[in-house]
Amino acid sequence: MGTRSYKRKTSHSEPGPGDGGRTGSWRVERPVLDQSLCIPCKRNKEACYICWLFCPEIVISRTIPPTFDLEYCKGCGICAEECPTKAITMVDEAHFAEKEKDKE
Amino acid sequence: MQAKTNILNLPTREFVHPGTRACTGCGLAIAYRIGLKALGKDTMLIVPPSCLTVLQGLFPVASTKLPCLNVTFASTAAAATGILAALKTQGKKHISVAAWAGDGGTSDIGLQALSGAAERGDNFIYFCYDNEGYMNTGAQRSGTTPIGAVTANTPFKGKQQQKKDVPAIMAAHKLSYVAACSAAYPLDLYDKIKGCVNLPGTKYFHIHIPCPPGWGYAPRYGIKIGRLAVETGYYDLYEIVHGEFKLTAASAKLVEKRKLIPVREYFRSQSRFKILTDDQIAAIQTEIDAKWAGYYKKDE
Amino acid sequence: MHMIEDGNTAAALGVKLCRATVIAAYPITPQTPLTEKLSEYVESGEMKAEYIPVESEHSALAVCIAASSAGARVFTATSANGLLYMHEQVQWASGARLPIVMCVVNRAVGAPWNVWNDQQDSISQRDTGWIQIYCADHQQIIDTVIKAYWLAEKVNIPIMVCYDGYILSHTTMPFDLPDQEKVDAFLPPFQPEYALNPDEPANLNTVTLPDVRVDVYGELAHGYMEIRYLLQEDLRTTLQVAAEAEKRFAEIFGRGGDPYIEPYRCDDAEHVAVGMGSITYQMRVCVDALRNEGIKVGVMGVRFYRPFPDETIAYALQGKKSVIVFEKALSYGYEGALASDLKSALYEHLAGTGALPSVQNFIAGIGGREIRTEDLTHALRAATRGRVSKEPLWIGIKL
Amino acid sequence: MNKDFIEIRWHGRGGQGAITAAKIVAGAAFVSGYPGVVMAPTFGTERRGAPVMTSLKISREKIYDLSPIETPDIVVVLDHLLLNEADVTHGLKPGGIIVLNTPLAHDFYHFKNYQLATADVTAISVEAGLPHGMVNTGIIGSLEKATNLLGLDILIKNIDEEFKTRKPEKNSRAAKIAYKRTVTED
Repeated sequence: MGTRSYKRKTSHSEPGPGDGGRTGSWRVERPVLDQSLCIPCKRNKEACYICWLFCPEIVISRTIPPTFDLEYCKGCGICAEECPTKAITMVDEAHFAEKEKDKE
Repeated sequence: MQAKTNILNLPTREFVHPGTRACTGCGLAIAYRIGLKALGKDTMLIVPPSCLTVLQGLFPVASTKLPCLNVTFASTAAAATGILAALKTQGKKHISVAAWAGDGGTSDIGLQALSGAAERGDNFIYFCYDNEGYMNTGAQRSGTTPIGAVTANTPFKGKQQQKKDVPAIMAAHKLSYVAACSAAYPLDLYDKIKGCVNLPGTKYFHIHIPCPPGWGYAPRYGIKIGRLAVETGYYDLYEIVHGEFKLTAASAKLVEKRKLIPVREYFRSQSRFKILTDDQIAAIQTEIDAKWAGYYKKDE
Repeated sequence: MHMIEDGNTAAALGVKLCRATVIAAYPITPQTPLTEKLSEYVESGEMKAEYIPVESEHSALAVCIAASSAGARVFTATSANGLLYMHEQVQWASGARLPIVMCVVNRAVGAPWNVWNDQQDSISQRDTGWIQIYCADHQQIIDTVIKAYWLAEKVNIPIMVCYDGYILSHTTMPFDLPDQEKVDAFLPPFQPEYALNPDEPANLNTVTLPDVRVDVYGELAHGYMEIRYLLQEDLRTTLQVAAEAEKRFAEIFGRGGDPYIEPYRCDDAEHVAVGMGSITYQMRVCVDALRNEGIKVGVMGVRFYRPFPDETIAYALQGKKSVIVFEKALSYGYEGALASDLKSALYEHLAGTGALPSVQNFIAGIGGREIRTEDLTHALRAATRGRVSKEPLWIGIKL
Repeated sequence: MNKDFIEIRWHGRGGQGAITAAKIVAGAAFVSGYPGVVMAPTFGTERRGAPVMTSLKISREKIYDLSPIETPDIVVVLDHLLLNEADVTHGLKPGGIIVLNTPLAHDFYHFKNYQLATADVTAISVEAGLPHGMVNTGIIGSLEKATNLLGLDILIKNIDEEFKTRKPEKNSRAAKIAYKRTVTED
């Protein structure tokens, strides 16, 4: 069922997140940060941020420590591949599924 | 020459929302994100059907935070002309116009309109994001698919013809600015956009875009592969300012180093080149070496 | 002010009076003098507008679509293969609900090449969601351009103002040039509901799904099918809006009439000839001649072709013995498109009433074949004596 | 000649300005009280030098029939060599008028049932200061002399108007001289 009070008569899209849905569900592997290797964490100042620069999905924060928005992160692994200190590892999502199950 | 942008002074404002429909590890998503940072808020975009149409979102949700007009496949540059004309009559001089089209939308069906707008000297930036095929429709060959690449419609023998050199075609229009960039070098892209905005007429950007499903590689290697294309001397980063050709960024450094990675490494990193024989790769290597010999000579 | 100029000049003057701000055009005979005139007005400064010499008709309409989306009042014009080359953009413009006004200077389409008049070009664009209005003389051309902007911007649907190539476009005739002040009073500046704007970003004409979907505010937005339904619905209500346009125009300019049809000696007629464009005026001469012979005939020009004023037409023809449709185009494989549309309207409104006229279809002037008034009279006379043929008959064909 | 409805056919060559001449006469007719004026050139691909035709209908009422003239009252021939290339008298009404630009004398020609008017408009136009071959304004003077249709003054006024940015005085001088020198039937 629709509604006749559609705001417009054209295809007029307005900006908002998650057009593709919660794309975090696309993920097979999850990025996990080892703060002891991460440059901004180690120096405790803004530095490096190569992960932030190359993230196609804009889900890595430019903060100390950098964080991942897992709601939308598709798990491409570019951050892990590009991290100069190998501070990010891609971990099988199945691993977290088990953990979350344990919590319940 | 302005100061080079680095990661730390790159603006943090984003013009794309997360959660797009783009493929995991999409190279376009990186180039688009950085490109919009350079273009800034007061920009109107034009997009023909392409991967970007999908990335941009389906009605009624848009992932881009800038106004954007979706247009027919062959009309991208003409639409830029139309928006510019409207802005001119409205006296809105502070708004710039940028078109983002794929390689098929540029080198094949969009070339006539692009040539027309370039010849008229309409003042906008045209971005051709080149993932070397009609990736949105399932990876068919385009004018810029390289020789030897297997695509959905060159399934066994691979493409038999050379890649069309669109930047050279655009340079022949005597544009004020032509640039070749890569998603693997986002800061080079950013600096080039920033550097050309005040140049007159049409500015043309060609951006090499690694594509995991179309090229056949695991998403995490996208930047590595984009970088390999440059470091093997296969795809060059350059700019042509008022007719003056200059290698930039990593390509410029390669001239200093006088050392290229064998192109074989690039080809072997993607399944689309699986049918290239060692002899064919050797032949391409010879071409690359000859091209670089020319660069070295110019440098001496 | 009266002036004597050709039809293309009448159209150009209309566009100038409407203060279109972006004009894009690609030359094609017989449209060319119209856009040349506009380039003159713009270059001389008489008209404050951007004139874009595009590299194709496809781009001409692309420029108009984009400029209109950014809030400009736009104009383009074309003919024949130029219109066919635009076809994709034609559909796009109506789907995007842009109030573009385009003159179609009617010309035969290839192959083979032919630069002369018929109406196959615009008739072939019948189903594109545009409003189509046909003109019979220069006064109608200039007045229709002015009314078209008002109407298009009211209903957000693009309009083709169609007039016969050469016969009207290149023929010099007198017409009244409306005063600029009156046109300004009739036609307010273009204020679209939305124009592209960085302060209020929107992404227009994105991929739209088969079904409805929730927007960023959590409200339900339409799907592709609703967008298309609303276009159809608005096209049907355009008929009423057109009547309003006609009334307003008559109040300000002191001329006008029925917005949809133009009947001549139809009231007591037993037989009515129907057509579109200049041929309907030529047929007035035939009607007068046949009336002198005692045959009760009239002629009705169809001005609005899309949306089709089916009800008006059907009731205007109610109780007539026959309707004789003269067309300069054909739905190849069947008959003239107007004849088919007329039959459909007559059946819809008059079936079972006993007032259903028979319909005879004539095809004339294809590819500029001279339409001799004597031949038209002869055909009309023959058709009043009973239906001549089930198949459309080609006047003046030399087989 | 029935002066309520007049049909004039013009024969010239592409580039000679027959259309402009017909348009000047059309404008003059309109201001002289003919609300129905239709000037239609031959439609198609006009090329410089090739024979062209233009038809002009003048009526006391609005003209609805825009079809080409079949039975002209007057034919105007801008180049005597066209007599060899085109059937200029085709459909001309009996007693109709032929206005001919020719260097030859009037009695050189013999048109049965028609009234001929001649002038060497080519020479006259050069004499008036126009470039060689510009005969379209001069021929208007000859047309008026032959037909007494609208009066020379209104035609001269419209010539001045049409050529206001392009040597109007030379053009109107050509029309005036041609008017004086045109030889008609006795």
